Amino acid sequence: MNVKRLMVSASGEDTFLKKLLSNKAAIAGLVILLSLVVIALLASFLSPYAPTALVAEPYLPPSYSHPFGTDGLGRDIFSQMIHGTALSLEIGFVSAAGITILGTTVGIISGYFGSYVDEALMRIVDVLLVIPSIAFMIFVAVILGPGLESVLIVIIVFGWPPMARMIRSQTLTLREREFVESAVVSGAPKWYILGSMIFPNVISLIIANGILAVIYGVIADASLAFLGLASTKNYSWGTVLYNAQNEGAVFHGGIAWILAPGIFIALTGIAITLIARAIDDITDPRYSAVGR
Amino acid sequence: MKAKLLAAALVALFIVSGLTVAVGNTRAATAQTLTVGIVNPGPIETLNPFYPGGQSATANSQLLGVMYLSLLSQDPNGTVVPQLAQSWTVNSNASVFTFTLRQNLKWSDGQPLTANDVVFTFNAFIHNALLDSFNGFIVGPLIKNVSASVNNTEVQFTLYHSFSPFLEYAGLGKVIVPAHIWSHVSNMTNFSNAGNPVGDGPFVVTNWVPGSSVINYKPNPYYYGPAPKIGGIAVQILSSTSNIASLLQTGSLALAQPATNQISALTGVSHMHLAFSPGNAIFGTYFDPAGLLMFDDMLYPYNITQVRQAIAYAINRTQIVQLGLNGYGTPGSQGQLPNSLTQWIPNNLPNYTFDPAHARQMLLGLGFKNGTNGFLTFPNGTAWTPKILDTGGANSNVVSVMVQNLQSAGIDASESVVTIGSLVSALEYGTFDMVLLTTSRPPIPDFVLGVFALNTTTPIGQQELNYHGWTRWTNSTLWNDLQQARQVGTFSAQYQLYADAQNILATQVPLITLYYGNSIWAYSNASIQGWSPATQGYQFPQATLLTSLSGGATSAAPDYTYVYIGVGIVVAAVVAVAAVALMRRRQR
Amino acid sequence: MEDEALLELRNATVTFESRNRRINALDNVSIRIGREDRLAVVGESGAGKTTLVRCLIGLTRPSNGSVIFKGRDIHRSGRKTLKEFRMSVQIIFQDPYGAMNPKHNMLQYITMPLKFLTGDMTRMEMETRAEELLGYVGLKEDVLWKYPHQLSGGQKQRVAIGRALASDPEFIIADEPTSMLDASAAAGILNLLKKLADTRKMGYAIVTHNMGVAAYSSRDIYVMYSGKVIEQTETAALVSSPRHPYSKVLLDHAPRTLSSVFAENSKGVNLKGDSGEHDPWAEKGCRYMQLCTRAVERCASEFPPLAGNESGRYACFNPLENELKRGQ
Amino acid sequence: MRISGKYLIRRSIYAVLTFFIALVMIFIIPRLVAVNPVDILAASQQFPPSVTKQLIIQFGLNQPVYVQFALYLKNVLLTFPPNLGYSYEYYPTSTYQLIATALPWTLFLVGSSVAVSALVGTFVGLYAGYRRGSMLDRTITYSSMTLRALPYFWVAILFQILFAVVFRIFPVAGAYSILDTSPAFSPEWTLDVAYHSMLPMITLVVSTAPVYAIIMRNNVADLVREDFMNVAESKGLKKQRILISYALRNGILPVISIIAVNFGYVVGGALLVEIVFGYPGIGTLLFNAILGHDYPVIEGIFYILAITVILANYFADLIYSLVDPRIRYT
Amino acid sequence: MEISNLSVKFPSLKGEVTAVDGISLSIDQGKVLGLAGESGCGKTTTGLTLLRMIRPPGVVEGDIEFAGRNLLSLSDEELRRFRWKEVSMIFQGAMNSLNPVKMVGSQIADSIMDHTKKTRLEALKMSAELIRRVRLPPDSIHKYPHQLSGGQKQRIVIAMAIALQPKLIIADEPTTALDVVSQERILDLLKDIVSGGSSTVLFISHDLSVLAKMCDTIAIMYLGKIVEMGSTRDVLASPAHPYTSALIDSNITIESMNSTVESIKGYPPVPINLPTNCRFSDRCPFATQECFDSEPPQVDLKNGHVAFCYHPRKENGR
Repeated sequence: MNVKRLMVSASGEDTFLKKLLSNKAAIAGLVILLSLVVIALLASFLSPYAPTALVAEPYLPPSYSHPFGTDGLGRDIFSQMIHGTALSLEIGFVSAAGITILGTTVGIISGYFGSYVDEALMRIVDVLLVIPSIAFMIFVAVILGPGLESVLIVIIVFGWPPMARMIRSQTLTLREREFVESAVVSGAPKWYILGSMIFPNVISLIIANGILAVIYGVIADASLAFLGLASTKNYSWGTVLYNAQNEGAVFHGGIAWILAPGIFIALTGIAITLIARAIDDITDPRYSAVGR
Repeated sequence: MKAKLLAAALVALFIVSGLTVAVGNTRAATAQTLTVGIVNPGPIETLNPFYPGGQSATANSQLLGVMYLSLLSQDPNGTVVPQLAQSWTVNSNASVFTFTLRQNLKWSDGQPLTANDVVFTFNAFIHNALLDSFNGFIVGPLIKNVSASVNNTEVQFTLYHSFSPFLEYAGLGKVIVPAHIWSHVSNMTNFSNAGNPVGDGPFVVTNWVPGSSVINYKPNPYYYGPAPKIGGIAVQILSSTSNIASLLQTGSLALAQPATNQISALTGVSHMHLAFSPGNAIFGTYFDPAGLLMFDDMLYPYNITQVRQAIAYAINRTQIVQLGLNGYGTPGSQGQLPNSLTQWIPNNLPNYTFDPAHARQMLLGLGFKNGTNGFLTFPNGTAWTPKILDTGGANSNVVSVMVQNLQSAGIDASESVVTIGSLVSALEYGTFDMVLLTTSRPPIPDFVLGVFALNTTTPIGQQELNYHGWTRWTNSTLWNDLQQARQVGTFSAQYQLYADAQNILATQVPLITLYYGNSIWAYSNASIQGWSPATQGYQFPQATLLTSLSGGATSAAPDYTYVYIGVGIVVAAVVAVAAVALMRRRQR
Repeated sequence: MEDEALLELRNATVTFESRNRRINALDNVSIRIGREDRLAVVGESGAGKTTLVRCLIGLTRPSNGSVIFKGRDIHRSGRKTLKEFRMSVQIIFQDPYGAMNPKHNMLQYITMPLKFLTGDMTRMEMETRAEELLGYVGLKEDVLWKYPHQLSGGQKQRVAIGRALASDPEFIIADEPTSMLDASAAAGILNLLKKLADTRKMGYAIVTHNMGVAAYSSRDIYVMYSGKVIEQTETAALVSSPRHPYSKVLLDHAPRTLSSVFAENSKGVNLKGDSGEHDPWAEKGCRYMQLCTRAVERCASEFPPLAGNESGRYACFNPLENELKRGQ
Repeated sequence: MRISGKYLIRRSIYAVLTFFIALVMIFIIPRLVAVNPVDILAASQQFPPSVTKQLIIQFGLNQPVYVQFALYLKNVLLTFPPNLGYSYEYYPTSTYQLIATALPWTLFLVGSSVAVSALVGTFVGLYAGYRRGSMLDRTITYSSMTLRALPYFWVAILFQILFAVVFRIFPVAGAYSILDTSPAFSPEWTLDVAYHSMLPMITLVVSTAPVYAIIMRNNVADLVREDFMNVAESKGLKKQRILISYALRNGILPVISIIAVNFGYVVGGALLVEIVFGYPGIGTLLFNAILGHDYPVIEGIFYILAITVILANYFADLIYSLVDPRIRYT
Repeated sequence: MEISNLSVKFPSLKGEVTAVDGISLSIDQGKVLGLAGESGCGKTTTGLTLLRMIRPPGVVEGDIEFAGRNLLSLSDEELRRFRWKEVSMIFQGAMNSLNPVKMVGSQIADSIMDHTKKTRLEALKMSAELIRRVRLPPDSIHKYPHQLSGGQKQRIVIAMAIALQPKLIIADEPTTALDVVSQERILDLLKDIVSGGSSTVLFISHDLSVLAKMCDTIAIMYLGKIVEMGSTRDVLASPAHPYTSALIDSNITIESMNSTVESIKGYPPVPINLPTNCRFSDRCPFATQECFDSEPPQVDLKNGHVAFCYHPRKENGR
């Protein structure tokens, strides 16, 4: 009987991954993202120099040994980009994880339990949504001082509300659906309803939004770095771009220096949007995560 | 019908504005105006010379230096020369200072400039310390009495105590304002000086509105010196240096101070020229920034003089200038005084040339050990990992070089970027290893060395509010030297005392001066001819320079072609939509 | 309807807020359900049928009044009573698709009550029991491994009945069980319910807007209008001689037989006014009055109480007294 | 009037509440760091200790925190113009004065670019959504997605290099150029301001219009599946009527609320763009305040931004409720 | 209107879905034709095809002749002019057929303006007249859809459908979502409008009693095919196809209370890759081998009553 069930489920419902892999856009997105992740994971092997080491003359143009040239102190920009990939993706994924966990928890709890819990949580969400997030992020980062932790904290604190709101509205809809009520009349306890009825039905929304949160984190970090609010010791794409702008890259022919971080960010963004969009297409098109 | 009217109105507006611009362009083209870019982070809110609120000290001195003069000035070599005062005398114990004004001085409104104005200005300082506090030094409390002579050409200052640097502090650092205007100002601290302020410099501001980002100057017909050769100055306030090279390249500006990393872009352009001061600061107009590495001088191991000396050997100040400042600066001297004060610097000061091996040897000699990771450890074997605090930005580059230097000497240093709050707190409570500070220091030995003129100190962990006390390092000999130097009026006596002080500082190394920055002006010789910095001065607002510049040029006339195209497209779209709407309406 | 009722709704009122006014979706409704009753509740949309069902099954707590199960108020007693109540009284929802979690297969769906109500069964036992249940509702066991989208509406509704049967209930409440189904599938579901009631000594209540469905499946009937029960009697009696004018309108508009439709021509509408808006939630008086052809003066000022005898009760000041006889 | 008084009151209460919470955050967050602001002021301005002590008393920093909070509330709420403290760098210029000079520029930039990008985005999205699945739709959708993933400031840098330095079409930086006339609302000056605002505005439009385009496209693509859209088509209505009267009128409603929600985001983006173009708005002020560690200015900026964005959201909600006939708030 | 051999197919992942499978129909001027069948049998698709509202990837094959023109070969602009002017439709969900953000009056006026040369004012006047005709209060013209009840919205939709006096009106389940009473009223209204005899109506419903009331002729569809067609009385009183009689038998009415209603056994298959045989064969109690093997022939009964079956029964009953 278990064999039979496996066969049915293999061909029946659990084809999410299969569907995702049969989607051209999703494949393209996954390939880009995976290559970036591989670069990030192998950063120490791939980068020829330490990102902070003064290895050559300052402001060298791109060459074979320095594909993106060197910066104002003679540090290798290519190595900085490689290490930047690692840090940017780390920030992206960690903040996305934080946003997803916080957003999902608050969203589901708020949507399912309703009444005062909902009211209280949604007021917080409203406040955080209305407050100009980039601006407040800057504010908090200024106060906390530059550093990886403070960057992550501000990104997560200001990033979760839209997610919570979306999950909440989905949960609200689900809560009113008859299948939840049929579980209630079947005597199902709350944990079962939350875990087995609500959660599986918001999971695709969570994934789509969670993956979009990665690019949110990357861009937020880049914005903070661009204002000099990220630690200059650790290179992220934003830091490289900040340096490029600050050290007058354009006046030293450092076009590659300016283009590289932006293109990497854009690639991440495109990859992630493609994946999220594919997930949207595959699952319920009514709750469009991409359109937020 | 409404739509038609609207369309017609838009077309009319378009044509009218086009004509206006055409007229405006011709006007801009005929005016002989020098366009100058001056960097100020915020909008210019006041042109009050005593109260720089609204702009940075730099911008303030540059903007006001054009229109206000002080009693004395400095020539390009830093020698004190006459300005409003044609001569001065100091009594033997440096407590009475007498300035004799030039004849027939006039304010830009034609009113005579007399000793009364000087007395009025300094009395204001005596009564209001805040007016006096700009530039970080205060003369008011020193003055017992200031009075004008009967013929209104001499001013006599009587001080409470002997204080020889008063000549520079009062003569170079404080501008004089017209008493006939300012005596009617109820609150001199909040006076924004808008409109057409009255000044005495070669140029005066016209029709100035607080907050505007363009300030226009016209020649002052009553200026005592030679009449300017250029028709006027238009200053554009730039929020940062980042766009300066582009603005100079595109001809939007004729004169500005680019960031050091932009200079290479300008040197490639044939008509661009550079004028930069070799670490030569001019009092009252501009302060070259200096980079200082400060130790927590009471904390082990930095309380050991040899450790500080070893660190001084381990830092490559030439490289810092090369990489951190793109080569535009001067490596710091261990005697603390900038190169421009050559006359005060003795030639037998100990020098710490970059020698990492020697530094390592010194430390090993002190009992430090070679650690397993190649870095030195404390004699007891624990790791020594000093942190160099800074607040990020351009300072980071300097620290990066330093970290690299120190590591090559076996010191496992690293950078720690903190907020200004944390930095100040670390300094106040003495909880740090090393700190990179940038500071501006007027070129007066008393001011530079005065930082160390303390004879008390606060223990580590207790709050020290006087920022001068942050070094927590004291030396009674040095303190005595400086106190004496303030009482003697002769150069030779002062020289001896200052030389002794510098010797103490160079030997004890309470802090390391890493570099003196240059102030660099880039200009286009399409607009400016005949600037020879060595004789005319290195700085834009210096009166001698302003009056000798010729070929005062025009700003490039703005090209509105694309505005026209944009507005044209919009208008065409509106007209088309309106026409379609009208036609359809008629159809029905 | 005798001594002890299985389930009783006492003076239940449910209030909603909508468009700036408070509406009693259920207004002081009392219903007694006996063990093997076969009830129908008839009314148009907005009559409060679904609210009634939700009250009866304990999903909505009435703002006034109580739900009594075997003498105990289910909202005031403990967990044990609630569990017993859930085991004894089950529901079939209107929309079989909506009632199933799209991520669960039929086995997961049908065994929910076994997991949480009957308790202590191994997976194997549950599967066996699920297959047995499918047998009751006339489905093959391979349905167990299917997901909702792989089944037709009729099949799903049968599985839904299977789930309701899982805890061996004494009574099933069906909320419009046939409205989403084709006539043929609907007939199958109703037949199944009747058969189950016969074989398992079980009662049911069908809530529907379709007079035919009600007549076909019930012995006793409640007619609702605007949140109120306006007539309650035996089904046969209502069909032959409705007392409340609204009951008659409902009956008149339902086809009696298929051939009767084209036999008679358009009957015309026995209602006052045609399309003008009327407010079914009037605060005062009989809510049906605005449409009623038999309204008397009193109707405007007070709502007629539900009165009558054992054989039937109605809420009308000017009832139809055997004026229209439709014998069998 | 479709807005009920009750809704108005409730919405207003929420706005005030939100504002108050923002206020509390602005007060508390800097105080989490144990450094006395006057010390930093003294360090920046190189005041002697006597002046420092005087300032501590003047700023009320020797008072307990709740008194400071009351003082703060009094200063920002009950004083006009609000007393947002003094800039450290430009002491004693008031923060309010600095912001008052900079804010109009930012509002001009953000306002005009939001208007243009909403207009452009809406129409592009409308057309793409209506022709969903077509080559055009895919081109628009994917290019919008790409553009949206680009950081504002990066686009700004590229545009500046390309259009101001290489091709010299637009000015490099600033809000207006050096002219003989002083700033005033002369036609000449106005045109000059428009000229200088174009490149920052185009940057903002390029970065924000895709957001609206994608939302509109998705809305319309969903709408096209709606019955009434099919009905409209089967009614043989003219295409422009279907587009404008049916697709646009329904699809634009969510965009209005998105404009409000995104307003804060665009303001944030505008700050970064301003920095690149040296535009004398809030962003530049903020950037330099950050560089100069000028906390009162930073706090003041967030205070003003919070007010602006909260008000914008408040009015957008009200407008939304007026525009959408279906919504009747209670 | 002549429909011959009309097929509508939709590609899907699992194969081609045949929604309509080679049906031929003719609708006579001034008559009401009913189209009956279970959900998913292709009734609505047939209706939409007549307005050419099948969008790609749906494929329409066959011929639709309307007043001498082939509907399938019209250009875009011709099609636009054709729609509503010639054929209009009353859609299934009146709730969703109206633009929620437009006043209903101007929605009616829209279709008038886009097909005639009338100004907005004239069109609105006409709308008011139409609204009076569907017996709604005159102020309804200024209302938004959400301010109207279901029945009132359905009336607006009807007013819209008759605005241009089209030759053919397709009514697709116009009363399904309504209460019994509103349902009755709408049917009466429709009957009034149709009784003038000027317009032809294709009435689509799964409810036989509604069709019985409205239609002159009835066609029964099963899985994309017409299985029986004839005058309403002939088809309902003496069904020839076993499916028709099963449908009639499973119809629950009040009179059913004393008898047992029989449901059709089994469930209709999904119309993917159907074999060419009698579609009903696997659910038919009378099926023989030939039913499983090949498509049944057309059997002509009296008065144009036709059935497609190997075992047609002339009498109702078993």
